[in-house]
Amino acid sequence: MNWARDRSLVVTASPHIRQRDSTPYIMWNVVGSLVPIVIAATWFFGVSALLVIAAAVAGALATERTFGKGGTIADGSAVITGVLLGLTLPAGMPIWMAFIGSVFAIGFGKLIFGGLGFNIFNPALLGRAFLQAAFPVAITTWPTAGGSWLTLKGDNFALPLMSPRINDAITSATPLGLMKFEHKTTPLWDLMMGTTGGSLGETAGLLILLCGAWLAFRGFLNWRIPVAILGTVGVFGSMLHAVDPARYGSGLFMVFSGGVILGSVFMATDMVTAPVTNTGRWIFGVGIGLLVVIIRVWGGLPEGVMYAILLMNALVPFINRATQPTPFGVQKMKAAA
Amino acid sequence: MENLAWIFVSSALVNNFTLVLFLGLCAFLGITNSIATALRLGLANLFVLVLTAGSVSLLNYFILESAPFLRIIAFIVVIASLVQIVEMVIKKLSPVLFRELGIYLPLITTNCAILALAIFQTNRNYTFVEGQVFALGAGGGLILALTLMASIREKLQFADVPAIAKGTALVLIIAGSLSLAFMGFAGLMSGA
Amino acid sequence: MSADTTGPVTATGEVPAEQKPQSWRLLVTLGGAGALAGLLIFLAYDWTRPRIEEYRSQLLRSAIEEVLHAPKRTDTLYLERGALTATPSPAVDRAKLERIYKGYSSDGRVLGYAISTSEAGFADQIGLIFGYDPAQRKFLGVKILSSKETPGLGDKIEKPAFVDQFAGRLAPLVGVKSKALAGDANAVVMITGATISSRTVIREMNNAVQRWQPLLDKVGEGGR
Amino acid sequence: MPDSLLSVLILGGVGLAFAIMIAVAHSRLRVWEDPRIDVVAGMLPGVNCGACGLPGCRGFAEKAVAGEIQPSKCNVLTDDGIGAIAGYLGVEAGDADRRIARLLCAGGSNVSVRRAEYRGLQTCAAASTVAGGGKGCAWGCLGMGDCAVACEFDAIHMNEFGLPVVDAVKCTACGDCVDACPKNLFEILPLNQRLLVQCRSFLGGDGILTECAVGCTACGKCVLDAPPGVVSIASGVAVVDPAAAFDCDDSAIRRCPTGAIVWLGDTKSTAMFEQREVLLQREIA
Amino acid sequence: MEQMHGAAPVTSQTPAGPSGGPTAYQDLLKGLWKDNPVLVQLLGLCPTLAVTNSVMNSVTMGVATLFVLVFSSLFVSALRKLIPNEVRISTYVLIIATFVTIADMALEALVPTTHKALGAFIALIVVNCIILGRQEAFAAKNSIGRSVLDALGMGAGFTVTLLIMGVVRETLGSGTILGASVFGPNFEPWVIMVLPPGGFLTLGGVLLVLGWSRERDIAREKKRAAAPPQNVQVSGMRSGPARVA
Amino acid sequence: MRLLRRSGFAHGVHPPELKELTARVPIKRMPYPDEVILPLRQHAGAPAKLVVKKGDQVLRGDVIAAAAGFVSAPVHASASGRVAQISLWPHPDGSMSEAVRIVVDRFSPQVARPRMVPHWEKLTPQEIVAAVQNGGVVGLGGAAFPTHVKLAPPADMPVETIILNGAECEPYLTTDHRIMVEYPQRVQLGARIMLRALNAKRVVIGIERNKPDAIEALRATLPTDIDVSVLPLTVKYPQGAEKMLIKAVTGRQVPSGKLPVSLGVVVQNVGSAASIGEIFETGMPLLERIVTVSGPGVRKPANLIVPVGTKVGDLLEMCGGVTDDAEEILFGGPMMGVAQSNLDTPIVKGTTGVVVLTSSQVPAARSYPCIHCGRCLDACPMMLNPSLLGDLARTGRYAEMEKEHLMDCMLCGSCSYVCPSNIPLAQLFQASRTALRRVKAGAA
Ligand SMILES: Cc1cc2nc3c(=O)[nH]c(=O)nc-3n(C[C@H](O)[C@H](O)[C@H](O)COP(=O)(O)O)c2cc1C
Ligand SMILES: Cc1cc2nc3c(=O)[nH]c(=O)nc-3n(C[C@H](O)[C@H](O)[C@H](O)COP(=O)(O)O)c2cc1C
Ligand SMILES: Cc1cc2nc3c(=O)[nH]c(=O)nc-3n(C[C@H](O)[C@H](O)[C@H](O)COP(=O)(O)O)c2cc1C
Ligand SMILES: Cc1cc2nc3c(=O)[nH]c(=O)nc-3n(C[C@H](O)[C@H](O)[C@H](O)CO)c2cc1C
Ligand code: SF4
Ligand code: SF4
Ligand code: SF4
Ligand code: SF4
Ligand code: FES
Repeated sequence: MNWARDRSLVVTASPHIRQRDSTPYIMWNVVGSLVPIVIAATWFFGVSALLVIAAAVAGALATERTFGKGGTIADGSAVITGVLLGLTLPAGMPIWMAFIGSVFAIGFGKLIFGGLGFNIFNPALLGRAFLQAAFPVAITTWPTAGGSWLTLKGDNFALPLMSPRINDAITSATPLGLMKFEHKTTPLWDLMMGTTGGSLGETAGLLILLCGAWLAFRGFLNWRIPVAILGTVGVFGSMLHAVDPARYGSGLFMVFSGGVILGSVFMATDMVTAPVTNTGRWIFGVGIGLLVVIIRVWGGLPEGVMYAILLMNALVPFINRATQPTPFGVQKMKAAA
Repeated sequence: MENLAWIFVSSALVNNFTLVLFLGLCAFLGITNSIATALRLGLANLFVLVLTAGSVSLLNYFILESAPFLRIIAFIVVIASLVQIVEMVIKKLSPVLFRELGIYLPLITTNCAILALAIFQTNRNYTFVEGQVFALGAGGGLILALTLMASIREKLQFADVPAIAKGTALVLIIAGSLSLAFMGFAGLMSGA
Repeated sequence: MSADTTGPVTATGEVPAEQKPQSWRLLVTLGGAGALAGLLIFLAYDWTRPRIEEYRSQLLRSAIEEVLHAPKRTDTLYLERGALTATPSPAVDRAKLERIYKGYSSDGRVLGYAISTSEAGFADQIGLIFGYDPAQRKFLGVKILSSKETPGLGDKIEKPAFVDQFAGRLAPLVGVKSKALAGDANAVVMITGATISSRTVIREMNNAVQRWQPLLDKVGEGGR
Repeated sequence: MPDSLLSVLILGGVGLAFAIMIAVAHSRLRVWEDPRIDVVAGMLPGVNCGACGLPGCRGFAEKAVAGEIQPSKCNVLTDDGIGAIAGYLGVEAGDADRRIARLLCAGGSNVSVRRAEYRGLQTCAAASTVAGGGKGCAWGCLGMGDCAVACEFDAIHMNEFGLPVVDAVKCTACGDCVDACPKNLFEILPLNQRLLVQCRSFLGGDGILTECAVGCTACGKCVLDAPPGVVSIASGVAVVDPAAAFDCDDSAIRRCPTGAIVWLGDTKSTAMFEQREVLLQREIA
Repeated sequence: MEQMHGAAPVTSQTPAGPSGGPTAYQDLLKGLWKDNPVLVQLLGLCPTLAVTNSVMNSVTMGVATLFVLVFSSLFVSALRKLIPNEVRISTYVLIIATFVTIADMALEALVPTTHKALGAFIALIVVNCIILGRQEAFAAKNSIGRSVLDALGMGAGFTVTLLIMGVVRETLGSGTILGASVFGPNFEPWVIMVLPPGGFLTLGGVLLVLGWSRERDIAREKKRAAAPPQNVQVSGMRSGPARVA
Repeated sequence: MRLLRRSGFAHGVHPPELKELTARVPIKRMPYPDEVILPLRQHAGAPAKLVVKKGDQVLRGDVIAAAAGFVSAPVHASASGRVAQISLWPHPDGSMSEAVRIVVDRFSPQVARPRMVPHWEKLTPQEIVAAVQNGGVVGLGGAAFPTHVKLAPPADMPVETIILNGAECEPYLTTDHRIMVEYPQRVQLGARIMLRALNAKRVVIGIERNKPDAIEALRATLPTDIDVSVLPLTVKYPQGAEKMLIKAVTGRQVPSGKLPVSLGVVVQNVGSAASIGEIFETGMPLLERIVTVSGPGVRKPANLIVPVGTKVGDLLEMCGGVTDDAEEILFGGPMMGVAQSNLDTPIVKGTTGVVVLTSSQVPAARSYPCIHCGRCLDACPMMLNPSLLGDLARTGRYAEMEKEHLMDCMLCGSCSYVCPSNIPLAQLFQASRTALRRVKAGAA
């Protein structure tokens, strides 16, 4: 036998072949699909967008590296957290706040649970919820899109721990704020194309849907969740609109305004914090959709996607339990017995 | 009617006793290892809350009017006796129910949520009906918080939690996260 | 854990018998403790009562003074069977009646009324008292008595920048977001980032006016 | 001062009512439980290891108070603790036949070979599903420490040759390692049994020596040297009979060609370590 | 209420002092750190989280609790021989509630604004597990002197913990300590620290720091024990010479 | 086929087929090796009882170990020679197992003792079953369950349908494929005999659609007097698993914890059927089997007739040896095959193939925590929740795993195959089952 003498036989467990997708591969693909959205954000909000996102990513990576198990940066999940957190912030956010937000996101949202895979809440959203509760004014100061590429959209370079200077002239209300407090709608086309106020990544609805479709096609995200969320928001919104068109925006307005699309495509689909079963995913999506509309319509805040997803995240262990699949050959037995 | 609805939503979600008002934390942090236990404890709590609200309404109306300074002591005594009576009655009437709920009843005496309910109810001059709705909402909120925490902790048994965070630190941080998420309910039904 | 085993342990060989509690001892202990507690509490109450009541009435008085701009004298009007009266029938307990306060200037002119109200805001009920002149439908001032709104945001409704706007505004109030409209006689500029709290204050005052205006009108007709 | 009187009356009354209720409750509803159970439960270690075969420490306390079990049956308690409980209850402590987990393999990485490189999950349970973990000896220790992880008392540590070493002081003989080891290499034995065959290879004969230098070849010399009945050969490996071995001397190990049978130097120490030292010296020589 | 037996088993027996009996010094000091009621025994968490959004509130609450604890302990240990076992807890509750009521009224008379900020939590001292726990575990079994010392220690430990929480939360949440600015006028307060989540997160953070120092100590201890460093996970990979037949 | 629904089965995975290497390579006979190793345990059930001793001279086809009871099978000498050693020997399952080593006579003509060819048409079902057992036939599909046991169901469980398993869903393997292409008659004969032994109504031969030539060959030889049909199956792993196949053919699910006979179905591998056919054609017991030797690590992949007991090293030698980067040797396909640590391990009756993988193919050992992507749930043909089971296994909660139907898992490996975090789920489950058994035994 010509077995090379210097080489040891290797033994591994079956199966001995694996399909190609690995966890880092999936994560980096998601990062890739976020690139167009980052570019769009830069297009609308100029260099401020890049600054905020970069600060968030830097915070995420620094935390992962300092407190993580080691070597976990390469799996790409921290980058996603950073980019997504950045995309949910307004362009004028001081970068020190963005940095702190993602330190919290990774530290308290992920590593404290044991790192990738074990967290209960979506880290990026937890980071944003932290920022929203910590700096409620800064995070609801929405600069208008457009203007010169190089002008900052706010006091991005405010000194760490110090208040940003707020320039009222370049801020505007978001479509949802206008709707909630002044009962004014924004043209749908503007919403789809992203030429409205809002957080960096949420404005260009169509582009996000496109990126999401690509990811779903490659099997990296589960299409059921966004479909359930968008469907529920659309239907529930339309129903309310039918009741009182002056008070409530149309279903499409509901879907395309605010963070619903970004949240449903990129955040509710984070598999770590979403149910594992398909039935569970439908329930999860519908739950988020209902909560979004409830918070928007009856709550104190103009936007509720973040809270809706976090609340449903908390319910995921429950949903998973309730939607356990029935094993092959088990139902038959029960029927017979 | 709207007022009742607001009282309910406010006490269950917006001003959730556990996650927003920090009441009943001992049980929340201590007895949420399994969903079944948490649910039972929550139900026992709800039961005692409703009874307390009722008795406090009566107490306020008949006795404390004339001696408001005896409030705290009267409430705590009422709660303690109530819990004992309930325990005995359940034991007599339904041993099965007692086995399910009974062991949690004594814990409730030292649960500050109950006393707080009595005090809030009094400070806000709730009527009997409002008091009942308030108790239902508060109890519902407790059940919600307890079971959510329990289901999360069941899942966390699989997690590779770093040694420094094991135990109460992690539970507190989860509670903080839940509390953050519950901020989404702020202003719910305030009519703005 | 071995510490547990080294603790004080009484070596009792025999099985302790079940003891029946002696009922009279229980009764005496608890009854006695209760009586003692009652006494102690009462003593403390008696000692603190003047200061507490002083403080409470001081609080109310200063609030009324603030919203009615230092009246010379105030009357309390009670709401009894759908009408306001300064002298409710002695049969009912005054403490249970709703009331508003009527303020007079040094020359005996009626300055206006101080009305308190409370409604749900962003976090919880916002309680406030405001001064109001029903004849001119004009607000005289407002003071927030209780609120749990977010520190740094909603609690700005207690700050002068917000509260001071109300003096001189006419009912019904309208909340506006931009300072440009601030000149309007009905307009109150809301606080950025605390729209809901601001709105609640405005709405509360409008609702209260709506409720009390007819009653006050009657008082005005008969009583002035 | 009517208010003061009222206050005294109300609270006195409430106290009375409360007392009556409790008195009634006590006479009607209370289930009596021997208070000594709580005391004994408090004196037990409270680790609920189950090594005593009872459901938790409280179960042990109940039995102990009822006189159905001797305090020394708790393997975790120190001698002082056993004495304290026995003294409290006024019963015999019982003879402390302390037991300990012993590893029946000495094939560390220094003396045994690996036939193939196992790649994958580094646990013995997982590795043993794949070609027996790739180790030359199919019965030997895989060295990935499932037993050390399973031990709740921190009594097992892996030594530098990938063999678990049992800390005789910490080991409570709870049996978790016995359950954990996929190769069945642990056995709970009396602490005072000093003769031990540290090999589970059933191969028999010198064939095993190509896989492991300290394997038992079933040559039978120990059977001859030991007092009759202490050692026997069964299915290709020597076994010691614990019932017969507790008072024998170390004659059995003298002529063992591989050192598979060992004499534990001191019942309290971790003897396997020393044994390996001896063996290495022998190999070098 | 029998559960209280189990509430503080750790401290029910006092470690013996050098002279055989525990020293007064130990009775007093154990509550501050070693058996800190909040950080170690995890008792009385509700007030620890609820009222610590400013230093003033924390201190007031701590002192009020200390007051109740000391006087309850005093009475309970003085009366411990007289109280029948069956109504033990009820009597304790009565005693505690009395002092809570007194504290409540005294605070309202002396510091009305802080009293208002603390809201119902002064009244809730009644159900603070620390107090009942100390009565059961200590005052009911020990002399008056020792009980008072113990109560002082535990109360101080509670107050110190509240103070830590209060300082952290007020500094970050309002940029002040006792109302005095720390970072200057331009500081952007972290509103979350004075909101409910901030309470949970701050205590979680404090426990994390404790956990970290504990783990570090354990690691040092291990190093000192000089056992051959063994990585269980890796040891399996060390393969001997592979042989192929 | 008329009455049968064809609904396939849910979930499953699509690994690359990789059968091109040998799919068209005709079966060849391999020369006798120098020695053969015959373990006494080559089948499920009781190990066979030794009837020879060291030094005995045996002829090809002689019984060297007899069946030990009904659920057992005899072992025959696969070559003439001398019994040189009886001892523990490495077994394909990784353990050491009692085996007989026969040194093959160099110049022996390898003829068997003359024996009578039984005429199956004259035999009663019982006699057929006995003849099959005496022939040493065991399931050649991998599990090596004694075939005759499945031909003798309990009286209260009549068998209606016999399914011949020609799915061969494992990548690389072409054993059954070549048998169906080259020996269709023998398969048909086996089917006929089984039909008679079981007094069943019909035989369905299930073949994955990626083997059109096999479907063609069997269709061309279909008998007309009995109900035998060929059913093309979706190409999907694990189509060949018994329960999945039954679901695909009959549309019914074998109840959890029950055997297929409870549905009146028996599944036999096509190779097993061909072996039965061979017994009644030539009178020879199962002495050799067809083995696919494939994979990128093999120089000359082939389908070979291999004497049972041939050492894998010798077999690989026959196929031109292995490449320089060969790293891992599997018995069976890459999905369920078992890695071997010893080149002396013998080919046994249940060895369907030998696959040699190279270093570039051996999967990376690094695994990540479960990210709860749910792919394993979508892959598991048994509709289990491997993600949860994996978590439970990692934390050693075996009793809970049992409640989550650990025992229903057939260790097909679909979940491990799809897991992006590369968690060795199936391996965990296998280890957990052993541990569970150990804990239970300890408790008892
Ligand atoms: C942590 C936090 C606290 C808040 N507190 C208040 C509050 O006290 N009062 C209020 O009206 N809105 C509060 N809000 C609501 C938001 O600031 C909301 O966006 C705002 O009311 C809308 O006003 P705008 O249209 O001026 O942005 C809070 C929001 C957050 C996240
Ligand atoms: C009557 C009868 C009894 C059987 N008994 C068993 C048995 O006890 N255990 C077993 O594993 N298989 C038994 N089988 C065979 C199984 O049905 C199945 O074919 C065998 O487990 C191999 O399947 P596999 O390769 O898919 O694992 C029996 C079959 C029949 C017809
Ligand atoms: C995952 C899995 C895949 C299988 N694939 C096949 C297969 O492709 N061909 C086959 O004949 N048996 C396969 N089997 C074995 C069958 O389940 C069953 O045991 C066999 O068809 C029964 O026939 P036998 O006893 O004649 O081997 C597979 C089993 C499992 C668990
Ligand atoms: C489709 C998809 C969506 C993701 N969405 C998020 C997200 O919203 N927030 C986040 O922090 N990480 C997200 N991640 C990354 C990763 O799952 C996350 O960091 C884990 O929650 C960390 O355990 C996403 C990953 C994928 C594949
Ligand atoms: S004794 Fe057993 S469990 Fe322990 S390392 Fe060795 S093989 Fe693993
Ligand atoms: S031969 Fe014996 S000592 Fe050596 S590895 Fe095998 S079982 Fe262990
Ligand atoms: S190995 Fe088991 S759990 Fe995994 S897919 Fe196959 S049957 Fe399902
Ligand atoms: S496929 Fe792997 S990562 Fe995905 S849920 Fe299953 S075990 Fe977890
Ligand atoms: S202090 Fe609130 S429940 Fe214990």
